[in-house]
Amino acid sequence: MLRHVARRSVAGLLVLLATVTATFWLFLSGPFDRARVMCGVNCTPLRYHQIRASLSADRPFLSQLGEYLSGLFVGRDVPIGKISVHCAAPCLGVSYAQRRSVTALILGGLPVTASIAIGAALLSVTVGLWLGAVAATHRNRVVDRLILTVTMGATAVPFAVVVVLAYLLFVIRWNILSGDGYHPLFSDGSFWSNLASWTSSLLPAWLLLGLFGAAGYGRFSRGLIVESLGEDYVQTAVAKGLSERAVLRRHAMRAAYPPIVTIFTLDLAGLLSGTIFIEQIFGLSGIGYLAFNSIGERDLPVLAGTTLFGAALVVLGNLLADLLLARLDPRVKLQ
Amino acid sequence: MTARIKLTVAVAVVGVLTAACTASHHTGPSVSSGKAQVAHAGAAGLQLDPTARGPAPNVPGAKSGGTVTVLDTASLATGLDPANAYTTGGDEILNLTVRTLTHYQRRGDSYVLVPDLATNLGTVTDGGLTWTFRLKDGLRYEDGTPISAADVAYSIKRSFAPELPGGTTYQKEFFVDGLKYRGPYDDGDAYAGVDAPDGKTLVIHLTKKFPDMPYFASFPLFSPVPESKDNKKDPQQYGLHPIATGPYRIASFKESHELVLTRNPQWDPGTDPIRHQYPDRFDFKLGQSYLTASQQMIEDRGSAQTSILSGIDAPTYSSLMSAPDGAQRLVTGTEPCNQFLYIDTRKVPDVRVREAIGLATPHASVWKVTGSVPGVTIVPSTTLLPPGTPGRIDFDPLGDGSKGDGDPAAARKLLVQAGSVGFKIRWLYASDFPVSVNVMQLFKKAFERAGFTFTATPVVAEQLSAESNNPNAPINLRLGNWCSDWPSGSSWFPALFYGPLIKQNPHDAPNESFLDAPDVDAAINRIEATDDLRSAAHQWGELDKLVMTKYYPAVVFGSGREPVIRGAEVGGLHVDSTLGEPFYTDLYVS
Amino acid sequence: MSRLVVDNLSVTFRGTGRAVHAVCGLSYELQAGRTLGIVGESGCGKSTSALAVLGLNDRRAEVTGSIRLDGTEIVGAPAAQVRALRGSSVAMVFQNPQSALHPMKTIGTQIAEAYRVHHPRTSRAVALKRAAEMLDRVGIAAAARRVRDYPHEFSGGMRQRAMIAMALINDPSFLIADEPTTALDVTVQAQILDLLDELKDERGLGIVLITHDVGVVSTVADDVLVMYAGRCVEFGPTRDVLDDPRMPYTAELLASLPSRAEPDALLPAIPGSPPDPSRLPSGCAFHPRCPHIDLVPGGRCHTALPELVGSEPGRLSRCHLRSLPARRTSVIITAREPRTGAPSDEPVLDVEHLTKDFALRGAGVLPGARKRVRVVDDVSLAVHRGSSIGLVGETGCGKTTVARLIVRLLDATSGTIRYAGTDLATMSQADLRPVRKDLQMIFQDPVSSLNGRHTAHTIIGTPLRVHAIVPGAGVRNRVRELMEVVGLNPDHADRYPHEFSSGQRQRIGIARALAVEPKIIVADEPVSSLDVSVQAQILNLLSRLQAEFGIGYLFIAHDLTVVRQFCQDVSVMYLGKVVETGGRDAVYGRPAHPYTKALLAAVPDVAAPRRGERAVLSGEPPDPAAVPSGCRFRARCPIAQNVCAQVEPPLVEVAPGQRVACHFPAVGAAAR
Amino acid sequence: MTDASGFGFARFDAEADLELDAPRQTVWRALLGNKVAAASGMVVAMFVLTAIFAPLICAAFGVSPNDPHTELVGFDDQPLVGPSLHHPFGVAPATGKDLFANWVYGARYSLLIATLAATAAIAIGLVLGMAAGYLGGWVDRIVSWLIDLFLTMPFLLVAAAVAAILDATVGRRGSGAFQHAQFVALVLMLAAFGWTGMARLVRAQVLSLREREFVLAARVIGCSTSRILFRELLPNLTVPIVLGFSLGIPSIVTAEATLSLLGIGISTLPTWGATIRDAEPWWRADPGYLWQPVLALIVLVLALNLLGDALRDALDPKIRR
Repeated sequence: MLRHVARRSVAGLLVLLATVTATFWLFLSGPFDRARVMCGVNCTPLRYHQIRASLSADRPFLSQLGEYLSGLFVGRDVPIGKISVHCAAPCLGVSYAQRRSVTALILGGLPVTASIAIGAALLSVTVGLWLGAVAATHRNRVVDRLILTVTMGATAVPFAVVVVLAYLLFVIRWNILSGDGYHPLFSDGSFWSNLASWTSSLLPAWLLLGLFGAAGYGRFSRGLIVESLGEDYVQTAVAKGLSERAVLRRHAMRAAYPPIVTIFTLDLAGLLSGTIFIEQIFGLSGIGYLAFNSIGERDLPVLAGTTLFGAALVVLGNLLADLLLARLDPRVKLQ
Repeated sequence: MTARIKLTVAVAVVGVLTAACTASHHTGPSVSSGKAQVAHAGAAGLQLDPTARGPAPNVPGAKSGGTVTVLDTASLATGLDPANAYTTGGDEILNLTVRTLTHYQRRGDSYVLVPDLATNLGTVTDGGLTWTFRLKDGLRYEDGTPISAADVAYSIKRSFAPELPGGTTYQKEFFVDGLKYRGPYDDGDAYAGVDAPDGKTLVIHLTKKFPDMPYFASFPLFSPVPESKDNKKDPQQYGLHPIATGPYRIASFKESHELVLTRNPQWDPGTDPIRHQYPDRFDFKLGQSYLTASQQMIEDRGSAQTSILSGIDAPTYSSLMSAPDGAQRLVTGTEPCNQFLYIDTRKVPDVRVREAIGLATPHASVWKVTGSVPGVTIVPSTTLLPPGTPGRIDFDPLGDGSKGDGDPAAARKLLVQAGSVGFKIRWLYASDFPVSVNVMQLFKKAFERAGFTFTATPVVAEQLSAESNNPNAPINLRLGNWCSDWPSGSSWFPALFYGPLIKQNPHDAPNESFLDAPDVDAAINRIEATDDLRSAAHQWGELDKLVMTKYYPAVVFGSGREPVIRGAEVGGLHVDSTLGEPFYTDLYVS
Repeated sequence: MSRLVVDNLSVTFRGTGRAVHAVCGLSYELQAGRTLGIVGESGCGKSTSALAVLGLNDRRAEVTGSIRLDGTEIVGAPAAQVRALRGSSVAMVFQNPQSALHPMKTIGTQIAEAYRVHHPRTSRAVALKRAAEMLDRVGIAAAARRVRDYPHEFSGGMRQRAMIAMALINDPSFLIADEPTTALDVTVQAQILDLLDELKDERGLGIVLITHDVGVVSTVADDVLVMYAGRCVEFGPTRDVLDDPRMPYTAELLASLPSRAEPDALLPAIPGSPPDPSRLPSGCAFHPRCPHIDLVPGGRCHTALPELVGSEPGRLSRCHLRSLPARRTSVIITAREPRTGAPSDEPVLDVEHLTKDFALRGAGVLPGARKRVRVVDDVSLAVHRGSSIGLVGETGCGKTTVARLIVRLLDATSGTIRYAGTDLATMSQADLRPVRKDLQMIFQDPVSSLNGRHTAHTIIGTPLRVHAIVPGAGVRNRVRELMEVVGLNPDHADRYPHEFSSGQRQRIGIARALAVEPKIIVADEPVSSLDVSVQAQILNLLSRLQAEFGIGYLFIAHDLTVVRQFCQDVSVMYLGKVVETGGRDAVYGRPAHPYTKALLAAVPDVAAPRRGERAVLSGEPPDPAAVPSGCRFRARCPIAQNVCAQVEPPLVEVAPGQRVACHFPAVGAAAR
Repeated sequence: MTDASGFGFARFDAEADLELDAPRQTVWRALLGNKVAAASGMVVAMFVLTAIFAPLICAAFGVSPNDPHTELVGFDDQPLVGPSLHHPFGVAPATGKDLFANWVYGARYSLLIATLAATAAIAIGLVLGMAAGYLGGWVDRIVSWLIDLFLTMPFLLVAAAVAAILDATVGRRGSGAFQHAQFVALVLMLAAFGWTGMARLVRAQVLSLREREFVLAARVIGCSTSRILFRELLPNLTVPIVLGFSLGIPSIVTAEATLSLLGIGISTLPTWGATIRDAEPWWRADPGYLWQPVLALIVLVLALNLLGDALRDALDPKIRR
């Protein structure tokens, strides 16, 4: 088991290293005028020259990459114009637009994004499994067809459009959901009132991201449950005298968990992308919000940092999923 | 010389207008729509009152308390450091928290420069090369410590530091050793340009005459910065929490996200002729999506009722006007900005051809495709100085008001007279930017109809501004926007139409018309040296008329207006015509 | 005394297509303490009828008739009532213990769950304790500990024991065992059958044993019910039915068993294949394959379904003929056609000291840390022209690996494969290509061995093209010829594999191997996935081809009776090693190795004695990754001594042509 | 799985167990027997025809997609004319461009980009998946590692970076090359993030096929590796390929729309995503402007998905049974 974890960790780190290199090359090095890119559309010569001065673009790629990598582990001083900003480990660079450590910016947004992502993921998986189970047990009947159509329809619209429309309709037109931005869970005031505000500030994100995710998981778990309902061990369970409910819950659905965990990790990157739109439109100042604004501001250090952070989360998620898989499916340990 | 950066809503317009020095914004021109309340331009007289004293006159109907929320599409990512400040949005916010030597007091629709921290607008000696300001008594920081003139001097010194690069450059041009001194972090405290002989007196030494000094003294860098609060290792830190001297102090500041201001108990209204302290709190929501913010404002529910939002686009305008009280909730005011279609006088030497270009320009169509709403975000204009500038003379050189889709027949007639039918107009546009493509198509149609030949060179949006700024670009028309730093012709002509600029900037085109007229240059030199600002204002007005009638170096596309949407419960909303931003200090919650 | 009465049971599937009558009017009665064997080939409805007893059929199945358990009607009873019976009064054991247990739950949990369903007030701990007791009863050592194991930690036989434990934990009156031993090795099968038999006696169980293997029925069933095309065609006491079948199908089926045939004789195969349940023949469903159809006047076999009638007490059969004629002369065993040439002494293919190691995957982070497993250890064998050598052994003994090493699908770790003066083992794949013509292979699975995207023509023609055996234009004709040779209609050349029956598919595979006119064919379990009646046809075809073309076969099988019938020489493998090799008569007649003896004893033969009268080998084949020291068979060996743990016995000749790897070979002893 | 992001390429993985031998006639019968599938097929066919004949259709109506008519809008930018025979969908606010022409060309670009990107993704996935599955060893390890790498990179942010880089590099060299570069980059980006699912699926299929006896038989016969890969294995991969297209195209259509919506696609083509972006502010003042492309997207993607689903059902023996 330990060896399994160790091997997967090593593999994850290798992927991450490649991601760092690719990201660094794509965002922070490469054959183009970075200062021009960072300067963006509203570039003024002054701004351009400041940025140019702050970049050490003339050095060889490997030495720049080495510096970036060492910054990740021990921190470094990042020159901005004449001064240099100290950026503590793990240093992901310094935002040009905000002149602050990208790590700090990301950590600042983490509570928001984590709240959104965890809530949405839980909602997706539970609602998805439930939908899948209902559809699978009513296969080819009206309920099943209805669930299939709705879930497919849900995935037919670009999520970015859905978020905007949801905001316009639910927040603006009908005033059902809150669009006032994130309310921290731990702040002044009573815990319960904070909890209520926190929940109501995140509810739109959870519902949108969660229910749209649930559509995918629903269709996926329907297939899995239909499949496992045809397995011999389900017949065994029925032959034991178990009720249909118990067979479904304890046997058929149980078998669907490992593939769902696998798909969940594959989908983690998608979930994080989804938060970008939600956070932007609903004014939730998480990492997605940071990333979105960095696109507009061409703040490449922040874009690179959020990319790496997302990649690290995906790798970490994969590792956790491996552990979870080993728990869920005892056969995994053997491999 | 540059002008203050004004960040705006209508992103679509970026890339259409190429501003040589400023990034600017709103577009679109004229013809009053009649639906919105269109405020009138401020009176064109000189607006200085050295004798004004606090407290500021009450805003009628104003109440105390509540929170005003400002939905802001900008992010304030560079912080609020007074030495760095050079954006209209940031400066207007700073006006709530920091006081400067001088500042503008609202009197109806006009804004009058009055002493703020100083007892007067400065006294000039030494043949115009020494300015002395005396601080009022009883001034305190938010923590109760008294304000000293040395702190103002320190603040000015900081503005020279390359570590804080965002701010103005006038101090470098006019102050003694301005080009040599590199700020207190590198060169220490010893700087000959400023002097604080005692706690109350600030002396500024110039290398050349600067009659506009009282205006300049309203910039944030003329606010006090206590040296003890400055982090010399990381000077940028100060911008996260500049110490308050105004009616509000920073309660929390998350760049790109939120800025919360609460009352500053140490602020003494008796010394302040400009500011009020009505709301308990200002909540600036930064980096907002314009779409969601504008929809909240249209709907006017919950916190939107106590919010304001600057800027308006055409769909928002339509929706707002169909809301029951929408028209009442839209306040517009003058912006110190003009949009120009600069004609390269080197390549279009015949003034009749230039005038034909003016006559053929399809103003109205371009306003439409760029999403401007005439009368709300732009007003037709025919002068180089925008409405509200002291000394401005309203005249119309071509007699068409610059508001329709041009007069192809009249233009053709002029071309025929000049013997230049088929004159080739060369234009630059961003082929990857739909609005720019649309504008190009409209221009092509309009100019060809008037008898011109029209060729357009595509570039990518990313390159448009740099290409257009290249003096040797193969084009003869450039679209641009200019906003003044203070309401005076000195913020316009020396920066835009001064002949020597061409030689000084071989790689840059600050004088985008490349107007090199000795009589204009002489007039600029003469007026800049005029100590009497009242007389100078008058002369700038005359110069405007001369340049436009004699040289016609630019088509005036329109003057900017700043529309602000307010929630139903927000009162006291006016647009600060010196910055084109909402004048926050008069706001209250009703 | 409990009774299970099935009366006129029919199960029909109505989907979008035509209705499928899987079971028609099946009736039987079973008393506790007796075993009823239900025998039939694939698609005959035997499993469907078993599922119906517990109401386990698919939702689309329409069940009519009556199933009464001690007078309680099950068909049409409320779901809750049926559920209460499941597992408590009637329990079930399924065919594949691999898939019938939930892979992610411990054995104990699954058994305990079965108990708690019917004893809801029992605590988990108590139920687990009971599960352990039950596991202990079915012969799982250290049961208390092993309840915490997952199914994948159990061997196949142990899993089936666990399934039996689960079935019996509520002490049911009846047990329905649906092919309980089909997925198991022959030695383990014998153990499980014995266990079932024991439990029946001990608990007074009534067992319905469903199987396709007549041998299995013969060893444990008191009565036997033969099904064909959804109906009972014959019923009676086991011995009587097997010795004196009354229905032609039963008779032909028994006759086609290799165990009853003389070695080297052609088998009296039943023509055709079992009918597709969705398109059953009219009249008697067996009539298209029946040899006696001419004896019934008026073509009644085509039109009228015969009644199931009793010819004597306790015997029922379904045939228009009152009695069967004596076996036709044509089916009487005939000697194989004379060989074109006698097996020469010089082998065509001589394999010596073949050894193969596999690296265990993922054993360590570093490649060097991989553990290696020797799956084939020093195997030598020879294939002679026109002769067959059989390679037998239990699952995982390495016989398939040997086959793949010889045709170079795998590369040997060491050893030689001498063919036509060269060593194939060390030849490069490029050099090997021309040699491949002479060395072909036939595979086990008629579905997977043909590419479903190619027509029969393409499949058979590919080797012709690859080796440019006939000019491009001639391929079509040659394929037609080959199809005729293997008994396929050449007009079907443009059909896709799924349009053929499994027997026909296997013929396509044979034609493909034949296309290059090979000298040697390696046949890896070529008949083990076929129905008994079809199996005989394929074996006959292989014999005929051998006689006609003088091909030498390496014939790999787990079924010892097939090997005896088909091969002149036999090698028995155990855990990668050959433990006994020799002529058929020697190995079958005088097995010298205790393992060979045990294997032979374990074969459930129609003629074999019943339980208790034969020695059953204990234990299961050990893991190749953990080979015991000394003699690798010693752990299961009934005659093992100390020396066996220390010294590995070499393969030595104990009789002319018979070589054995045992310290104590039973020289000269007769079988059984 | 969530198409929340619009980039649900992972969906392939769910379908690893497909019947490779599904006879074509059976598939067709199952498809034609399915009314939903037949209707979706017709809808898709209509969009495809629209896409192919966009110039003809526009010419027939006398409209063109990129032609501003400011005289058709008022000073508040609202269109002065509604839908009419001359402008079937009306005109856009602000520019007065014909919306029908925009819509028709939107279909053209959406389908063109999606088809190209899906083809590229499937080609890459097929080659790498086959190589990984059949050759195994280090090839397999490298491909699996590449897949992991692409799964960790957030598509949206990488797309944004690529767009910025294109602006700053190709953009400097002139706009003609730039537009081509944008197009190629978009297709490649979509393909680069779309191939992983295909590769995983193909790899899994080839891994199981490799052990199938017919492949062993081909080796025993002496077929060369390339013959085995292309003659034996490839015909058995038609199911994943067909599914790759039927599931890949809709997700790419969605992804492309999302990118245009964010302004990081092809900047000047009138794609649906770009129209949605332009129309969002007008959702209240001129709702038709927004709903035309949104509905088109929903209908097209839904029809493609339903068709793909029906196809999978037809190919999946477990469901067909």
